[in-house]
Amino acid sequence: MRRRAPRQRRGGRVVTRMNLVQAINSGLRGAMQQDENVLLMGEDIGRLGGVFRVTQGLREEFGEDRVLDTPLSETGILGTAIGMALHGLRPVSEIQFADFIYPGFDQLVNEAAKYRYRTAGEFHVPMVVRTPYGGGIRGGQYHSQSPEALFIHTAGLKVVCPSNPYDAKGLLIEAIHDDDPVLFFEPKRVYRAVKMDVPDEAYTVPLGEAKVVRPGEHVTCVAWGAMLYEAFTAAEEVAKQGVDVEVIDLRTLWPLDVEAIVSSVEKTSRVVIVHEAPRTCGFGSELVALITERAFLHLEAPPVRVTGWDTPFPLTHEREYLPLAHRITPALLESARY
Amino acid sequence: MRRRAPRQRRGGRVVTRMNLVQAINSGLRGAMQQDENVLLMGEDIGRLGGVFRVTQGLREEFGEDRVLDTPLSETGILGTAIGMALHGLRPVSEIQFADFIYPGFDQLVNEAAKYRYRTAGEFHVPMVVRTPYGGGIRGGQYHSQSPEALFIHTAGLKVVCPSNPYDAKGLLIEAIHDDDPVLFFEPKRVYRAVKMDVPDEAYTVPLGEAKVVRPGEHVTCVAWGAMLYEAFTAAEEVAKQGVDVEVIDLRTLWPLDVEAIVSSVEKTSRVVIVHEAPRTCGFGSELVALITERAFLHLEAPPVRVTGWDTPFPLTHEREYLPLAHRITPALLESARY
Amino acid sequence: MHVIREDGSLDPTLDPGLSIDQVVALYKAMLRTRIVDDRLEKLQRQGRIAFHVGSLGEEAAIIGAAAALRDRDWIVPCYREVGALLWRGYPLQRYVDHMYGNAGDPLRGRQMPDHTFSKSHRYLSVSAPIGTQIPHAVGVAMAAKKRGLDECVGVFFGDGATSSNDFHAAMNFAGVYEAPVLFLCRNNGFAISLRTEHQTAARTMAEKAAAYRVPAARIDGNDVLAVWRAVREGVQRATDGGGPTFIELMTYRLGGHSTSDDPSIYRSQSEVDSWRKADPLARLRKHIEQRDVWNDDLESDWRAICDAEVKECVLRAEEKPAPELRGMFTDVYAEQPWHLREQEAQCVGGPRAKDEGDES
Amino acid sequence: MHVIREDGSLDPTLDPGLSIDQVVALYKAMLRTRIVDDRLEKLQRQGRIAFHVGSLGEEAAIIGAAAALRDRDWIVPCYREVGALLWRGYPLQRYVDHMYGNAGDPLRGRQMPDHTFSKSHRYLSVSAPIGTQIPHAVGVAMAAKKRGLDECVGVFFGDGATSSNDFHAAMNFAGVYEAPVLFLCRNNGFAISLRTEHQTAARTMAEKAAAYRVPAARIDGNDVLAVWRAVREGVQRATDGGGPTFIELMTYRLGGHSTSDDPSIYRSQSEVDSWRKADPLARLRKHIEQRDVWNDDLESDWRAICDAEVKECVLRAEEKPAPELRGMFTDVYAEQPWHLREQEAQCVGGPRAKDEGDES
Ligand SMILES: Cc1ncc(C[n+]2csc(CCOP(=O)(O)OP(=O)(O)O)c2C)c(N)n1
Ligand SMILES: Cc1ncc(C[n+]2csc(CCOP(=O)(O)OP(=O)(O)O)c2C)c(N)n1
Ligand SMILES: [Mg+2]
Ligand SMILES: [Mg+2]
Repeated sequence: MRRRAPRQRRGGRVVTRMNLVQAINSGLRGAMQQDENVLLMGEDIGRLGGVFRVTQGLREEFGEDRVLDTPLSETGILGTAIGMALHGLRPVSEIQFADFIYPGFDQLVNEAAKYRYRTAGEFHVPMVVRTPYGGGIRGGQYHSQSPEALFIHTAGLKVVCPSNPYDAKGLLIEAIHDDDPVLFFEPKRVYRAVKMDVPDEAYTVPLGEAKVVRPGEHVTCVAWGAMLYEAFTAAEEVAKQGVDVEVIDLRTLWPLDVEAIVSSVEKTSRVVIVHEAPRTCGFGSELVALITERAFLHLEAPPVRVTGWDTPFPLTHEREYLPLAHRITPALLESARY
Repeated sequence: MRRRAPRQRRGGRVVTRMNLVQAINSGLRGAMQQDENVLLMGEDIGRLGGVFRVTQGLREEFGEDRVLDTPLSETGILGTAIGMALHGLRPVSEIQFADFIYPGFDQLVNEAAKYRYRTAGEFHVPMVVRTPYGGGIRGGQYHSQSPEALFIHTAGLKVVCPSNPYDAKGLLIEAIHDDDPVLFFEPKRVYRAVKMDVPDEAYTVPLGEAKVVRPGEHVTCVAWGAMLYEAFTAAEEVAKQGVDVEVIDLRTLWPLDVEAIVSSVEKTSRVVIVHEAPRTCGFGSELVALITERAFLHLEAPPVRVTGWDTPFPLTHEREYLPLAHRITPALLESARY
Repeated sequence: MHVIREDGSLDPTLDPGLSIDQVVALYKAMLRTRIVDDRLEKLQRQGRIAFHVGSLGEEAAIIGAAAALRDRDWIVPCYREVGALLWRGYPLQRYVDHMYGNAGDPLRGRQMPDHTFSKSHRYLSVSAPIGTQIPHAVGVAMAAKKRGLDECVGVFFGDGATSSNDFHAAMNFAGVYEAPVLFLCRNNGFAISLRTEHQTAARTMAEKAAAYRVPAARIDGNDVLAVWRAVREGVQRATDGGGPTFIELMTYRLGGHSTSDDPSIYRSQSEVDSWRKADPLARLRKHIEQRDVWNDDLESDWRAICDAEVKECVLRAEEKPAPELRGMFTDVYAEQPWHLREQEAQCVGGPRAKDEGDES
Repeated sequence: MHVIREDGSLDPTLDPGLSIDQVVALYKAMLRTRIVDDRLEKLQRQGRIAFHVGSLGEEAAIIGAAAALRDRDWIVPCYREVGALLWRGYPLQRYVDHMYGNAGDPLRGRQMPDHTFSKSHRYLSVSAPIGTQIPHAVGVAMAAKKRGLDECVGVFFGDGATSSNDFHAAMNFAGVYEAPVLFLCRNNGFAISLRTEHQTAARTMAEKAAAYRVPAARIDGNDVLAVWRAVREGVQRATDGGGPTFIELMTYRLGGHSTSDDPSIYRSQSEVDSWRKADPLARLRKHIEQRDVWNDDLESDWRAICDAEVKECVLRAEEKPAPELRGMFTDVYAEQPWHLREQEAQCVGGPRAKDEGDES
């Protein structure tokens, strides 16, 4: 961080106002200070500090043995990270954009995900894969994708997606402590858009716990990452028309906090799910299936998905591709009035 | 085929009794005879005729320029196939097991799927990727996977999965004629288990059309590939208890014949979906979501998924992993009695 | 291998024997590419376009190679070779429209700037994922060979791309199937911030070709005639049935990786300055001035022509509206399936974002 | 490089100087591996186990390399090196139980036969996808180096695996990070049906190492002492901070690719017969017989011991029940999440397949 951020004490903790990039940076620093086996690797993360500057300053602080500027190979980054994780390290790999994870996909789904199972727990792979995902920076087809569903479908992986700086830092440290491979999706649209007070010290936010960010009675709205803000905006919008929306931030996508969702839907009887990824076989379909299975008799309206369209991610019209508030609002109203 | 198969005339057509392997072989031969730009490539498909002998005899018949024994690289197989498809050929690649498709995943999801879109139709990629999928041959974690959902989630790909020799040949030839990239999943458990009369000549079965293989009034059961037979067996079983099940064979998974499913569910008000892949984010979740969205007011019971469990595919207990008839039967009964 | 010597003269033993008109045409194309690049970079800084990835310093490698390929040969680009497409006569207006993602964009606003293509110019589509085009090139070459066509393929990629899966697979397939393909590795010293010497322990990229028994050459990529000569030799080999060739084009990326980059973080100005002395344009200019076919007047005339042309294209591009919204839903498949028909209707008939197209 | 000469004597200039006990131990391990292989192949033919992938003809490459690694060094296997694991003292019973996927299987019946592992023997887990273990090995080596441990890593793979993405990435990372790793490429002539000469245009696999500036050697893989010597040199280099070594072990797969294969389709019996003459066991036996530490009696005693041992293990394995059904639901994560708890309950409490475990 070039400029010194405002810092203050809050209930005994020193907190600093940080954006998401700074909070993740602070989480990485904290985890690296706690445990010398934590090591970072990825393309351009060292000298450059990452194309989004998330790892800025860490190579200087921890040395080039702990912050590896790797060759341009996602297979190499993820494949060697697995080996490191098998031998006592806790590698945190950065994939520069989620769109570029596929060259290393095999190592994640066939190796990292299955290593514990196929050795009956004798070996395990405590690694974290950080990657910026989603639209909103005019990145077009290859700098905007949201491939979380592919990893949720893969047994053995955990999938996390924070929406704000506080959660991001705590979830990231928890993910690094976790003994299983964790995919950590960072909403790049939020990177510099949101600031919060974040404790300077290392802390954790547990995996697998969703958060009700806006309690409500009439419709449940489930979102995560960058779309959380859109859901929230839409909720505020429809509140003016008397529709009271409960907004849930999933935070961990898998294993899911199914209880939080089901109990909310049992209350509201209506649900709208929002995600950026294409609709078909997106995580929204799983949420609809789970809710329908578990709260069928409570449902007063069909669960609704407001999502990216089933096309590659476009450029010029990305604001019409993304499920922004203007598309969530009518969905909430329709659901409420069904 | 080593032994000559029984052959006869049927309504003007010469038909031969074939299993699935023979029917696919016949489909490849027919397409290659029709169009010299059709070319096969894959590991061990030439001299050996494929590890399942699906391509047996084709190298001898069409020469090594049209049946390529490739080096051991799915990236190479799929990446060069795209190039060939861009320049006038119609490559049909074999991936030896669906479990091994991931090293070439990037070429499929980032390249083949998006080439038409990102060139506004100026270029397109008419390629077929054949691959045996699913359990039932004691193949364990890496010779049993069913990754269809990953490709259904990817806009720009078509996904086909035949259940029987007749459809397989017709769908395969249609897929080869198709101007878009098609994933063609072959149920290896069915390869030699089912025989039917199959016309010797080339014919097509249209993509995107499901088939009602057993009409029924009480519950709709949707399946494809090897699980179709289990669904059918279960339907016959529950028929004894007075539950009349309509069994639908999807044949093409995407683009889906949504009409066929919705109109069946509008009639039965109940649906059970069967697939081998792990449940979470499997194609079943999309089907539940679509049905719930489109037939909500008709549903008398929550849609049910009978699927593989959310673990890697096991070995010893594969018959308890797979959603075989013994698991479908109670689901059908429960749905009917809900 | 130097064809154009320090003093501007040609090494007669290496001179590929281009006519003086051809040599001047190369220079003009290189200069035009640079002028276009400069202008686009400014437009990006002014916030008028979102992004640009340029070829400052690498023009000789790009234009020289493009010129040595024959019209019937295919070019399979990375993202930095729009100069090669312009060399083939692609309309500048179309390129600038694409940079704006407007209604004239042949990509219909579906991709980031600089992701061009043109079937009629035998120029495949730029993809952002590094390396993916390399096996495509081999496949095109294999198809040409199978179809008995007298064509070969030149595929561009960077030093960083040699680490990709696709490079490895493509080189291996090219070797095995003796595909008529030229691997044109622009070694510009960097993969974003990573120096080539950290990309691999190999001392040269050309060394890598031996792993696939692909003949290789390492060329001064700032010497346009050396590039031309090496690439034409590769074309000859390919069309003679001799299979693939790997050519390492040694150059230097004088600009940032893209307009999103800040190269000052990872390299010194003095390093850049020292490379400016090896500027491929200056080098070629010295030669043509020595041969009395170029001078300051011609230079400023040509600059003025190019400037005016770009300016005009920019003007027109800025007048054009955004591409049709419904264009977001076509070309996913040959025929639009039901679900995209539905989604198109929902989107086009639905509410609009407040500042659509104006995301920051 | 031949250490054991045609006539059974050692080339004194190359003899790595193993004690005669060590040499006999190598022979006994090689023979034991072959006896186990033979037996498993028969069991498969009788339908008592589902599958086996053996090492017939490749024992010297496998055991020689395993022996030259130190106990503290890691072995990262492909699927054909169970001999290396047995060499390290892995209990045969455990292996046979695994082959049966029974309740004694450390894998709990979750993988196909021959997918072994053992942390206490520093032997990573066999995976079926080709090549994936190679970057793991480099990662283990990088971790050992970072942690300052005096360890290196030997990773086995076949000629076919050199075409994989993972090979390329792993070699490149090893070169860049100077990882203490030995790439042990068993070139057995085939990737299932594909001959090595069609796998790549390169004439040798060792040539590929230069692309990553990794020192390479090409060794007669049927000469166990040559293998030992080359691998020990690699260990020395790795532990001296000299980084990786690539060793091509030239051998021949005398058996089928696996019990599912029918090699007669793609190769002649006469070819196999000619390679039988280069049998690594026969070669080593000639040497130890010459040195009077082995003879027909010792051979038949050792065979009898090994036979009895395998037989006993098979007997016990066949008595053991299937692994617990609920074991299907553990070890997906460190802690079982709610959805697997639910699914376990549904499965264990639900209806049973008619002939569970008996799928044909
Ligand atoms: C698979 C993949 N990983 C990462 C990136 C991000 N990225 C874009 S360009 C680039 C560097 C490319 O370097 P090089 O191949 O040398 O080409 P140059 O830009 O120098 O011309 C990287 C890492 C990407 N586009 N694709
Ligand atoms: C990624 C992947 N593709 C295909 C296969 C199928 N397959 C199994 S073994 C094999 C050949 C391997 O040859 P090689 O590496 O030489 O090892 P060898 O069996 O000869 O020891 C193939 C193609 C696989 N296991 N993984
Ligand atoms: Mg570069
Ligand atoms: Mg081999």
